[in-house]
Amino acid sequence: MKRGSTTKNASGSQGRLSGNASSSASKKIPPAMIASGLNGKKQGLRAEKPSALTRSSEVNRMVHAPTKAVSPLVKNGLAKKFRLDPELLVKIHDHMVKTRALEERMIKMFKQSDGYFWLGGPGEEAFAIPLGMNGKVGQGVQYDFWHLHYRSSGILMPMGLDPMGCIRQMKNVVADPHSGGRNFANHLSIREWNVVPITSTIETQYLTSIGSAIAQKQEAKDSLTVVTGGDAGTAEGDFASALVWSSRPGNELPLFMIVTNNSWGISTASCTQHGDKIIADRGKAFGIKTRQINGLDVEESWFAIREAMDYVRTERKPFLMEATVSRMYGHSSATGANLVAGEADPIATFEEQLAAADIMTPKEMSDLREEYNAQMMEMAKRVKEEPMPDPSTIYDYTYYGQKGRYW
Amino acid sequence: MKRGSTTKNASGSQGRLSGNASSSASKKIPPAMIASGLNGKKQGLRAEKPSALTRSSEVNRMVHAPTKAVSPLVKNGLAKKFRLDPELLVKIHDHMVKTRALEERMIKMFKQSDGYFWLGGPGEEAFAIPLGMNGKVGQGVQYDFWHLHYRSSGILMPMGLDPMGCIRQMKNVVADPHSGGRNFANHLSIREWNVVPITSTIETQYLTSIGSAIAQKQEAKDSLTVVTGGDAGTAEGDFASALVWSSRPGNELPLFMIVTNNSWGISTASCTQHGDKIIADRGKAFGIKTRQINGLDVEESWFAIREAMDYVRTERKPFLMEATVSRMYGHSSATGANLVAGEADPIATFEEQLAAADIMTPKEMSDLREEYNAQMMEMAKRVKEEPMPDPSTIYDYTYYGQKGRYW
Amino acid sequence: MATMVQALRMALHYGEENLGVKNIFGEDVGPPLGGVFTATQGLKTSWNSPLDERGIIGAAMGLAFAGSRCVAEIQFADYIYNTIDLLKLAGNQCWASNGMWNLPMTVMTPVGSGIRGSIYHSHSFDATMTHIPGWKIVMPSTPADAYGLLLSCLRDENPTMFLIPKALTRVRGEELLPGEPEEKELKAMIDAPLGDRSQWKARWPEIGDYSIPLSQAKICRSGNHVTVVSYGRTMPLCNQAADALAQEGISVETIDLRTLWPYDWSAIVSSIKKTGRVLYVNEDTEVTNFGEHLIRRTVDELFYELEARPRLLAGAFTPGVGLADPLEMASVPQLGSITEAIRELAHERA
Amino acid sequence: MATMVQALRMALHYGEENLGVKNIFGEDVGPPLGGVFTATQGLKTSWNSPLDERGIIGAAMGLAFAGSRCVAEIQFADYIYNTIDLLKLAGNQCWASNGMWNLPMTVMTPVGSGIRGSIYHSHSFDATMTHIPGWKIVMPSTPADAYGLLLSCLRDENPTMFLIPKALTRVRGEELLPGEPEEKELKAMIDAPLGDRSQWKARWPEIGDYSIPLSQAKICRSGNHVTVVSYGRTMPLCNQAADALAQEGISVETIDLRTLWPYDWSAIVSSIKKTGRVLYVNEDTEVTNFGEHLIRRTVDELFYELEARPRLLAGAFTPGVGLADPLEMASVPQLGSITEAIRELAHERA
Ligand SMILES: Cc1ncc(C[n+]2csc(CCOP(=O)(O)OP(=O)(O)O)c2C)c(N)n1
Ligand SMILES: Cc1ncc(C[n+]2csc(CCOP(=O)(O)OP(=O)(O)O)c2C)c(N)n1
Ligand SMILES: [Mg+2]
Ligand SMILES: [Mg+2]
Repeated sequence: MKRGSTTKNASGSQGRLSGNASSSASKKIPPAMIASGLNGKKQGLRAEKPSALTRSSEVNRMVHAPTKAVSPLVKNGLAKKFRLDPELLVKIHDHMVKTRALEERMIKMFKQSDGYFWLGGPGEEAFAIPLGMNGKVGQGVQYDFWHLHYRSSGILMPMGLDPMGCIRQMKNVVADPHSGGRNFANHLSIREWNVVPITSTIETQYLTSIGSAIAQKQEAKDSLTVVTGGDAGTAEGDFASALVWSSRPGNELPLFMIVTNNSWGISTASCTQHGDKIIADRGKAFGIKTRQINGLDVEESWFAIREAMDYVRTERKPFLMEATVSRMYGHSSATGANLVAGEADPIATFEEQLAAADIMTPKEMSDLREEYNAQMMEMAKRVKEEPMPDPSTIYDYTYYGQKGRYW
Repeated sequence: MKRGSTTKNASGSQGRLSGNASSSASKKIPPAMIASGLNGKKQGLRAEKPSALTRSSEVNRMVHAPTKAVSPLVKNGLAKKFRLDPELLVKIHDHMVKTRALEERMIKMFKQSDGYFWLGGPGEEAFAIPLGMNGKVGQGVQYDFWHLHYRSSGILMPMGLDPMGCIRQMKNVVADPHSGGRNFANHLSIREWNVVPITSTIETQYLTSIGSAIAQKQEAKDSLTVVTGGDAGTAEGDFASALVWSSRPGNELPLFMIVTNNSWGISTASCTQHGDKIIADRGKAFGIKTRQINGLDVEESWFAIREAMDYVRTERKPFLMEATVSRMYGHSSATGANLVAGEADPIATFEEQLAAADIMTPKEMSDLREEYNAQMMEMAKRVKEEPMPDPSTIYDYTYYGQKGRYW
Repeated sequence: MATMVQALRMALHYGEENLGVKNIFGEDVGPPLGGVFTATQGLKTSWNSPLDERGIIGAAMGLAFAGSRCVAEIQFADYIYNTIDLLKLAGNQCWASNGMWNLPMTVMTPVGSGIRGSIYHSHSFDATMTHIPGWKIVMPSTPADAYGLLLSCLRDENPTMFLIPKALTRVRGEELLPGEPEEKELKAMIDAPLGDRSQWKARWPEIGDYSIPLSQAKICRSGNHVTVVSYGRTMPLCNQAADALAQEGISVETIDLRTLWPYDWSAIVSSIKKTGRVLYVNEDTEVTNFGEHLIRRTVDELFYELEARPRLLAGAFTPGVGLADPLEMASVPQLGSITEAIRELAHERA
Repeated sequence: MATMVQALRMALHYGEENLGVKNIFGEDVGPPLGGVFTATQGLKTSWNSPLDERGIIGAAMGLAFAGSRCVAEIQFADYIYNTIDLLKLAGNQCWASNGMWNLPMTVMTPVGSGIRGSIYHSHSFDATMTHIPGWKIVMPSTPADAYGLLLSCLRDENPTMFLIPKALTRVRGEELLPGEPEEKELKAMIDAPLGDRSQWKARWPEIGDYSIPLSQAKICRSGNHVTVVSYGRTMPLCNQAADALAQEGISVETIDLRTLWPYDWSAIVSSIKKTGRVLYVNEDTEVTNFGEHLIRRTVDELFYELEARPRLLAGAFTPGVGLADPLEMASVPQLGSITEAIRELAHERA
């Protein structure tokens, strides 16, 4: 990879970010903290847990670095003119590839009968990774809370998600750190980072997100609550509840509501069910700031997310964002989990751009992919030897700290 | 009362009605049918059941009559220039007064311990009566369906609601035609007119309304479903569900959604809970036609309702209307059921206008009021002698047609 | 021999053609998928709804109010729990209007374990549902019963809840329905092809009006020593257990309740009067469980005829069924635990 | 002697001051009304929520996730039935995360008949709730118990469901709470005045940390012939019946379960071992009723110690409680029917 050899343009139509960021700085609100390290080293099998309080200045430096001269290597004006620092782009790419490698390994595991069910987020990486990287990560009300959809491995990857933990959940072994072999793949739960248990029940997370946002409104200065869900799910009344509760006059909540729109709910096309052609518009009647973005584009996502998060952090008011994403392997293993023709691949697009901008070479990128694929395969192999949960444990943790049958 | 002595102005800013109506006529869709007779006679104790298929031409004649010269009796320009025919205005007034007399009698019954609980619609008459008068009343999918809020006696009065039935329900006697003494006052149910049982469960009517509108979309040319509810209730997700389901692309429903906004949910002021300052705006993201009106004004209500209903009947698409109303006796008997200072009285306003326009004299109006009051008192007296339901009947009608204990 | 989903499909088709069914809807119920268990493939009135269970039940009620008979599906019973208030309303509208209204509507939803569905795709619904008055509730354990019971639901004037034991959806029946073509032929006629289905149309065999009255249990195995009452997924297991125990000289009478409410009490009474011993088996969690109602009634009416205490074998009272195989096995009744429970009951001294 | 709502108010105040309660919310819970039963008048952290029960329960869960202890009220239990999925989630989050998360939150809601609430203000919730794992469920029958149990709920690390028997909200207790001022004084201190309340502030008496451990039943009357187990509205009726029957020479032991889940089984066992006869009384509808669970367990563990069949007296299985007096009286247990049931049980030949 070639560092520092690319272009940077902070003055485009999306240039509101720096304005917002500096205004937030002037209000002495700490900027969003980056969730993952940036040292560019390939991470080992065991992801390090990042410290929530580090690296914010590092990110700021990269995002707000003075504009550099356009690289001579950008070809024919066709190549994207990146605004983000190459180092950051490379890091984002790294997380994207790692996330994809994890998901594709889990799909393979399903096909090899090492797990009963898969669903996840391939096609959402260009949006998910920037989202996760801009989180304020830690435990308790001073940090961001995450009420997430079941396609969110990409959001947590930059925070330091351990792929082995996901693979353990996929294989429902006892060492699964998210549910002890009780729950489906990608039903993640990480209390240290305020990631509340992901449930299958569509849209209920929009309800629970209200509560952590209330606590943050009352007790924290700059943490926020993120809630994500799919497009079809917005038909549930629970989505409307989040709009109502987050916009109560005088009691607006620091709630960042996100809809990842992949145009489908299982087999049902959105356009057959949704008169709300722009889902984000539903926030308008409530005076909620809204925006629809292309979540398949890394930089558009990055800047939109930064801007929205800055707004929510500083204004303590809600924001509703709709991001177009794709569903590359269809809904889940229940519908085959095969690559779906016509679904956009945000990593492929990003890699073309990175190559065209001479930030990474195709070879570097394929090496990286292969390395992650190998790591994931290795993990999947290891997990086969791990024990299942013991039947005697079925009652454990019905209550906090309780073990064994209690009645 | 003086007939024909008033003004009529069909060319004001709300003059879209005649355009719409004639366009509907040109599409050979029968116009809305009026629900109640217009012969101007005081009705006896037992309201006549009107025929659903009569009088439409009569109404049309009155509404679309050519503009007359302004009456010299209209004072100082302060008086309202009515656009509706005096005969119709008198009829509306009659229903309003009768409805009010019924509700006030039921309040008195509560205070005299002739009934455990009261809630109802004083303050909504200027909107409710025009709504009921424009219904297409009858049984089955070719007629309008009514999924109503618990303040709806005024909507049903022009259809021929029997006040004695309401008073019986208030006293929970066995002859209560709506629930056999099982349900609260104003929890009306009239299958002959497609009035589905009114339930206390806030907002669930917005869900059930979806179904009858689907049936009408599939099987009827010009009938529609009316659903009404309060402002606070729109915070329930069920309200959003009606928006979603009624606007499915290609499957839009003939659903007339109404929110009667009295600014309160029991003790809670709307402005403290609702970021959606105009509730009707919530329809916009769905491409639903919306309108906010002053439901305290008879003519504004009349024309807005006609226009909306014509649209729904002919276009077979939804309409969302928000009508400002008042809550003259507070929420219910649970909060005292006393006249609340500052709550607008739409009948008082209307009567001032009618007097100013020389359509009725104050004496005529107070005579009418007294006559209805006397009728209602007489009914309340009669009902005291009526028997309560028998305890042996508690299982009856758990299933259709079933009587007695069945298991 | 049709599978249960095939039988359901044929019954729904019969309903469309003969019983006035005008709408069959729910999440992914219409083309192209025809239901996540394929129960609604190829039907002419099936359509996809918004992802909104409350809307689905509400719409069904509204259709029923309008006299338009419908079948609404909730994709998994796990997702019906946000509609309990509506189910209570659907069950009370006739009563609340003192007999004025009736709601002819059918809700169907897959229930229970058996597909490694883990926490959110394994819930039972019989306990919660039997506590809601005003419905008729059925749960078949064979394709033929599924067909016949569904027809009766589609004829009923009241709301009917059709619980589909998801573990049995692909199990073939032993009985042929009248007019049912052989397996391959049936598949070719009514199973949607893989791949592009846009041109596909089902060809429906002529299955007659084979209906099974509601509130009629079925004796699956006759016996004298022990009565076992079950329904749904655990029913075939009870039958297998009975067959195995016959080898040990234990004569087990198994009863498929089929209609959970109002249920066939007289069938249970006759059997218990004969055996003096009864085991109720279901897989819902065991606290405030419908089997406990049946035990209570048994105690109420047959206490002095019992030779041993009446028993319940049901799901463990845990917040869910865990995904890992050992967890699911330990959480809900299996062949082993059923056999053991019957054996123990048979051997208990009177 | 405080009424139950006054006791609740004082317990909530204690919770705000000493147990970290930061939000008490629900429909009409904040000023000016302070709850439709006035249970939340004058509290410093109480506020009015949107009219949205799903939002209320969701918000409570989110607050609990954030470690912020709260009390959420559902105005009537009749309106909690659109949140059952959420209650199931609240009850499973610790288990689903294999012990990682806990949700310290309390939901309170008035239940049952007794105020002529008719179809939509008379529902019980104990049957449905006891079928949901992961919660602790309480239901007091006296002001002092209400105070003490609520404190324990507010200390618990798990979701707790506090059922308020609405018929008893204005009934005065027989015991004084430690530090409780006399009736008039208390009223002047903590009951909001009629009319304008905008300037009013409660003055709180110093009630101590009088808490009642969860899962501990209370023997209300000691006796040898019959055990009666109840809770909530029917509990005082059972005690009255016991007192009346004492005149007839029938010695009744009455047990107030107080915590419905996990309940005090050993208290029940000891009593039944003494009496050999038990009647369970509650007012929820009788099919798939929590009392049927208690009967099942009684049969499971004490079958051979029973001298008569164990009984349940519960609400009639109707879709609602009718408004008219004769209907309500016939639908749920009353003093007469309770007395009769105990008498019959006492007289049944062993
Ligand atoms: C409450 C609920 N209803 C139904 C389902 C079954 N279900 C699982 S995923 C899904 C579609 C979700 O579509 P969308 O919200 O667009 O999210 P996506 O899967 O496309 O990311 C459905 C219907 C569920 N899990 N929860
Ligand atoms: C689902 C539900 N929740 C709560 C209640 C209790 N309740 C009855 S009326 C009411 C306020 C309704 O306010 P609004 O919708 O504005 O109607 P209004 O009474 O003002 O006409 C409440 C909270 C209820 N009946 N149903
Ligand atoms: Mg989607
Ligand atoms: Mg209101």
